[in-house]
Amino acid sequence: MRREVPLILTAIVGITMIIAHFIPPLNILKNLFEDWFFIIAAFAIYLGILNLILVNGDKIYKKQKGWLFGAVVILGFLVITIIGIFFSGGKSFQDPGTPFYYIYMNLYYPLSATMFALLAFFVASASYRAFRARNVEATMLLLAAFILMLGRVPIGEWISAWLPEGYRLGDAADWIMDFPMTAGQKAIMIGIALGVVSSALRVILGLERAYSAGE
Amino acid sequence: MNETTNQEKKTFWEKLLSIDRRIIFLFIAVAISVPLFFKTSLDMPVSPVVQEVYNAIEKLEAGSKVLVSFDYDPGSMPELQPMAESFFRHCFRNNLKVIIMGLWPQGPLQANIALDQVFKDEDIKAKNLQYGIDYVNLGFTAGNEVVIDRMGHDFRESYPADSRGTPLSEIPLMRGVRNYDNIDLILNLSAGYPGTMEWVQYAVDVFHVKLAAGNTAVQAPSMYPYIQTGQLAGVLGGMKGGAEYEIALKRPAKAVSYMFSQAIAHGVICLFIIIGNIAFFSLRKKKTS
Amino acid sequence: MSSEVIGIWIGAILTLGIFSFLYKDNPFYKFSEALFVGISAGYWFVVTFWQYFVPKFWDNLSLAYSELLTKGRVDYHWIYLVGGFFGVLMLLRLVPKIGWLSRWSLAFIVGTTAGLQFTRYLESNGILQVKGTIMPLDLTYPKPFIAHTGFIITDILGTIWCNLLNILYTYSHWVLVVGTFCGLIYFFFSKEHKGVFGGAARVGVWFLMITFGALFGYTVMSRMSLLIGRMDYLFGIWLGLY
Amino acid sequence: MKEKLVFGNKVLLIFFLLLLFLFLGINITFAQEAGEAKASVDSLAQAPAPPTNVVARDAPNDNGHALVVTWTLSPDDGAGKNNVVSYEILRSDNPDTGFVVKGVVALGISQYEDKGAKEKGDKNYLPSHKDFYYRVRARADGIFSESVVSAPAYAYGQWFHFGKSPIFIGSVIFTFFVVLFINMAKKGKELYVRPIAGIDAVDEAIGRATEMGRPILYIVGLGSAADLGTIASLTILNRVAKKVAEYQTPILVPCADPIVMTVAQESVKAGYYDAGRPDAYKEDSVWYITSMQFAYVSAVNGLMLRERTATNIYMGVFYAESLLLAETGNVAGSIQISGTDQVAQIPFFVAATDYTLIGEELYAASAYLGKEPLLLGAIKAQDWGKILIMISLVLGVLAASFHFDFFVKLFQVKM
Repeated sequence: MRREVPLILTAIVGITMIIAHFIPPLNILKNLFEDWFFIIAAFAIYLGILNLILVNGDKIYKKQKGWLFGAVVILGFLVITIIGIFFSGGKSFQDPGTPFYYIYMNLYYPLSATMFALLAFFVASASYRAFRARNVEATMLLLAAFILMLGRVPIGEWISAWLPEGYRLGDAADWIMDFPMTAGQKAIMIGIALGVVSSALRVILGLERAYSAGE
Repeated sequence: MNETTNQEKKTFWEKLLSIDRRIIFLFIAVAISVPLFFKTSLDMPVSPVVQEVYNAIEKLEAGSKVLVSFDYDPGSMPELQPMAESFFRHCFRNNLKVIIMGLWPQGPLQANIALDQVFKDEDIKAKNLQYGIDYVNLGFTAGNEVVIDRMGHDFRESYPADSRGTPLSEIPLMRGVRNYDNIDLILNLSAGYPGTMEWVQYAVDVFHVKLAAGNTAVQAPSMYPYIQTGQLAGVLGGMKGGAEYEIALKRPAKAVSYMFSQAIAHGVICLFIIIGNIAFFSLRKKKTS
Repeated sequence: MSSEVIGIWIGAILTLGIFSFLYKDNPFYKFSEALFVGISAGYWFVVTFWQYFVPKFWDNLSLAYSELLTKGRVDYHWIYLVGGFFGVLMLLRLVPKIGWLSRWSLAFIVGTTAGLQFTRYLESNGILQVKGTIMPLDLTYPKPFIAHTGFIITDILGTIWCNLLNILYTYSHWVLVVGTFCGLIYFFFSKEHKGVFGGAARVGVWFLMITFGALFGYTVMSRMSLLIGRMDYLFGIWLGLY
Repeated sequence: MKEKLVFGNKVLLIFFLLLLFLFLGINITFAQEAGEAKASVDSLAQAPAPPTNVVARDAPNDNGHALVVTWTLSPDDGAGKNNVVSYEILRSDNPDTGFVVKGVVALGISQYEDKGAKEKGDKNYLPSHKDFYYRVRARADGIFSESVVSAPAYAYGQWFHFGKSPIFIGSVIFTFFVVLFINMAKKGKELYVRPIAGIDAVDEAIGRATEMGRPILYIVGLGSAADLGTIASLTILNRVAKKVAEYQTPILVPCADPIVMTVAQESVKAGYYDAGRPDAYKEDSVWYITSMQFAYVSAVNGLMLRERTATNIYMGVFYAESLLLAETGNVAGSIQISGTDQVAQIPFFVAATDYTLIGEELYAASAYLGKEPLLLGAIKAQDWGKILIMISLVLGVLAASFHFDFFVKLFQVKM
């Protein structure tokens, strides 16, 4: 029961999904399974939350280094959850004017957008370190990035204005995107397709079972 | 990186190669922020699709009614907010009447933020615009394209009252407005669904009203077919489209200075890459000799 | 102070908290991080509750239940109980003795994933990509304004650049096909990269490198506009400096 | 580990072959190639003649929620007044009123598939077995004319989607390869797989962490259990956990999805079990942070600097956070190995980490790290798939260059 049921279940569900792709009336199963997946995920989130509270609660209880920050985590979680579930108008909890929306706009959104914006700095430091013409490969990387970066802002227009139309930096950038970039991307995508398909078959055949090994 | 064993004897080039990343960060922060303070006018050619949007508004006579639909949320603010401000500036400058609405819940709030900005302009302040007479904010109504469809019969089916709760019949600006027949132009700012595509299909195709739009850079290219068929007057695509519009309007504002930040930042990164390579090669030359 | 102004101040302070990480890890960042983690976990919990649990599970079952009560018939919506059953099995992990039952749910999820992605990837990443590459080799670059066919002369650097581009424009589709082919050879695992085969793989690596460089450069613009948005928030909306 | 297939290979093969025969017995119809679009030279402010002969019928190969509309082109399309720019397709359930535009096609095209949704609440719901009427508009610049209303038609479902036959054939061939090579491996045939730099580096990096006495950080990525990239990553985690258990180095696995966390716990536990040290497994080495992208990153970034991890391994599905993680790891001076199937993120990993598994290499790694013959068989199958694709690529390009269009049509997939 412990080993066999999961393997058989995986195989049956997997094969059904493949067949459903070719047999239109079975499409309804696909949607149903997806809905079930969401339901499972909605239950599973309790596992995550419990884990979060245990890890941070442990910190506070043992007065570990940084336990105060653990308290902030739990407090932040509780406040927004209680507000979101009970005091923000049910399903329309995300509407403007609800307390949930206020927290979203003035706490969550600035934090998230700023974290995202850090990328602008990291893009700069990473390109300074990585884009050096060490060998042919690195030079190709460098040149492509350089042309694309300049070709998409007015600077590219200025410094290549002396060239005839159709041969400026912006045009070279367009050509790189349309041909060599597309070629490389296609090779990667086809490779990924084969990798995914073979992994999927390994899962269905019960060869890949990190999720149910042990004991 | 640890090619030099002796820390003190680092040459200039070696120091440059292992430069503290915080110095790069500082350069980027400066490159992005400083241009924001200078309302620099950066000259860019205005592309035809942008010029068409400008012409659509410019052609309207004073007193014409323009419906502006705000279909985005704060996530697209850097791209669409400058366009919203330019639209308002253009309309108010030409003495057009503006009706604001939103198919996205946060949209009408974005409109208020834009209005606050625009009212700081001296020439617009001087006009002493009145809520309810020169502009009105209808707010958000749920229902996506169904809202567009119903408004084709009567605005009141979707909006019995404005965002402040005043019935439309009591608002002077709305007295002469029944449906799209009384609207001279629709402007749409969109970051996805529902957005420009729905306005084309449910308002333009069915009720034959004129439409122009501002879109995120990702979305704009998919609007080009509609421009070709004339269902859409024109489209502003992303920060660059917004900047070009400001130039067409001869009122360079946020998008142009944003574009300036953008260009300077790209330049700084490229400069760093060049410096890094010079350092790398001079060091290698020294090693081989 | 209105709640709006307070909100802007909170947002600005938290923004600075995250930015302070660029200098180094510090208590201000740690606080922002902890708050962020707590709020986001709660945010996700609330969203999951109202957008998945309630509409997909609760609403469907209450519909089935009311059908049963009012009309006395067994509605197909009861089928959502199966999803709930798997969900409950998942939670059984917390009970050590029967925790292994949660593997049934995992097996269901993994099986669905494998089956769905098998055909999806074969279609969109495999067959359709091959189809898109099959084109006559003599097609030239479709941009209408590339009218020059002969040798273009501007100055030394310009002449080299323009004529190099001209050659590339002419052989655009060769580039596409050769690039895809050599790229695939790079991913070939059964043979060591030596000789002619190794040479082709090397060309494949060049194409991959151009791809990575181009994608990197292409994304820089949108990353910068994010930072512009934040800086504008700090200087324009919060401090009102311009 | 004892390898036993749940379904005998043969059963699976026979099953697919049966389906193939079933399908080959019926003629294949290919989608009509869309006519070449021509730009209108001059548009006059005169309405074009309307399209005629509008016919609606059920769309083949679907679940019964789509109709196909065909018409005869307007005489002014490419000829006559030559001012048609597009056609608009309007639908109603009433022949007299309520026509709404459902789609637009370019000039020269005389067919449109009106794909509806099958869920009742959907804005685009198109019920089966219900009559619909169509009109087609020829649109010129700012002016149009409409056809007469079509006869009613209704949509219904079919049993096999013939438009997807190329994918079906592909599935059968590939399944055959996998089963074949796994069987060969089972019989003990040596299969060669070339060394892959990033994979070999994993061992080294674990060794380094052990020497330095600092922990290893393993990031499964932001994907959910519904991504195969995540599942591949969890398999790699299993192998890494086994080595880590042997070296007795601590491992940290912060997760962004509760289900993935559950599987990761199983995977790490199984690794320790395989290494023969189940008691060394610590429950708190795999934990949940949050599911929201940037909050997760902020926490992991802090973790890297505070725990001073010697080695960071990023495998799985990554989005914009890739560079945020990799650059911070760089500040901390960790050795970094990455692998993802998200094409847009590979460049950032290439730029900021020491080794990167590119796309397919991630999937190969999950088989390669274990060095189990059965899994190596799957890699062989991937290579044979590649050979087939390369052959059809070359043949296809040659055929297209000499204008044998039939070859391109072999890959025609109709949704």
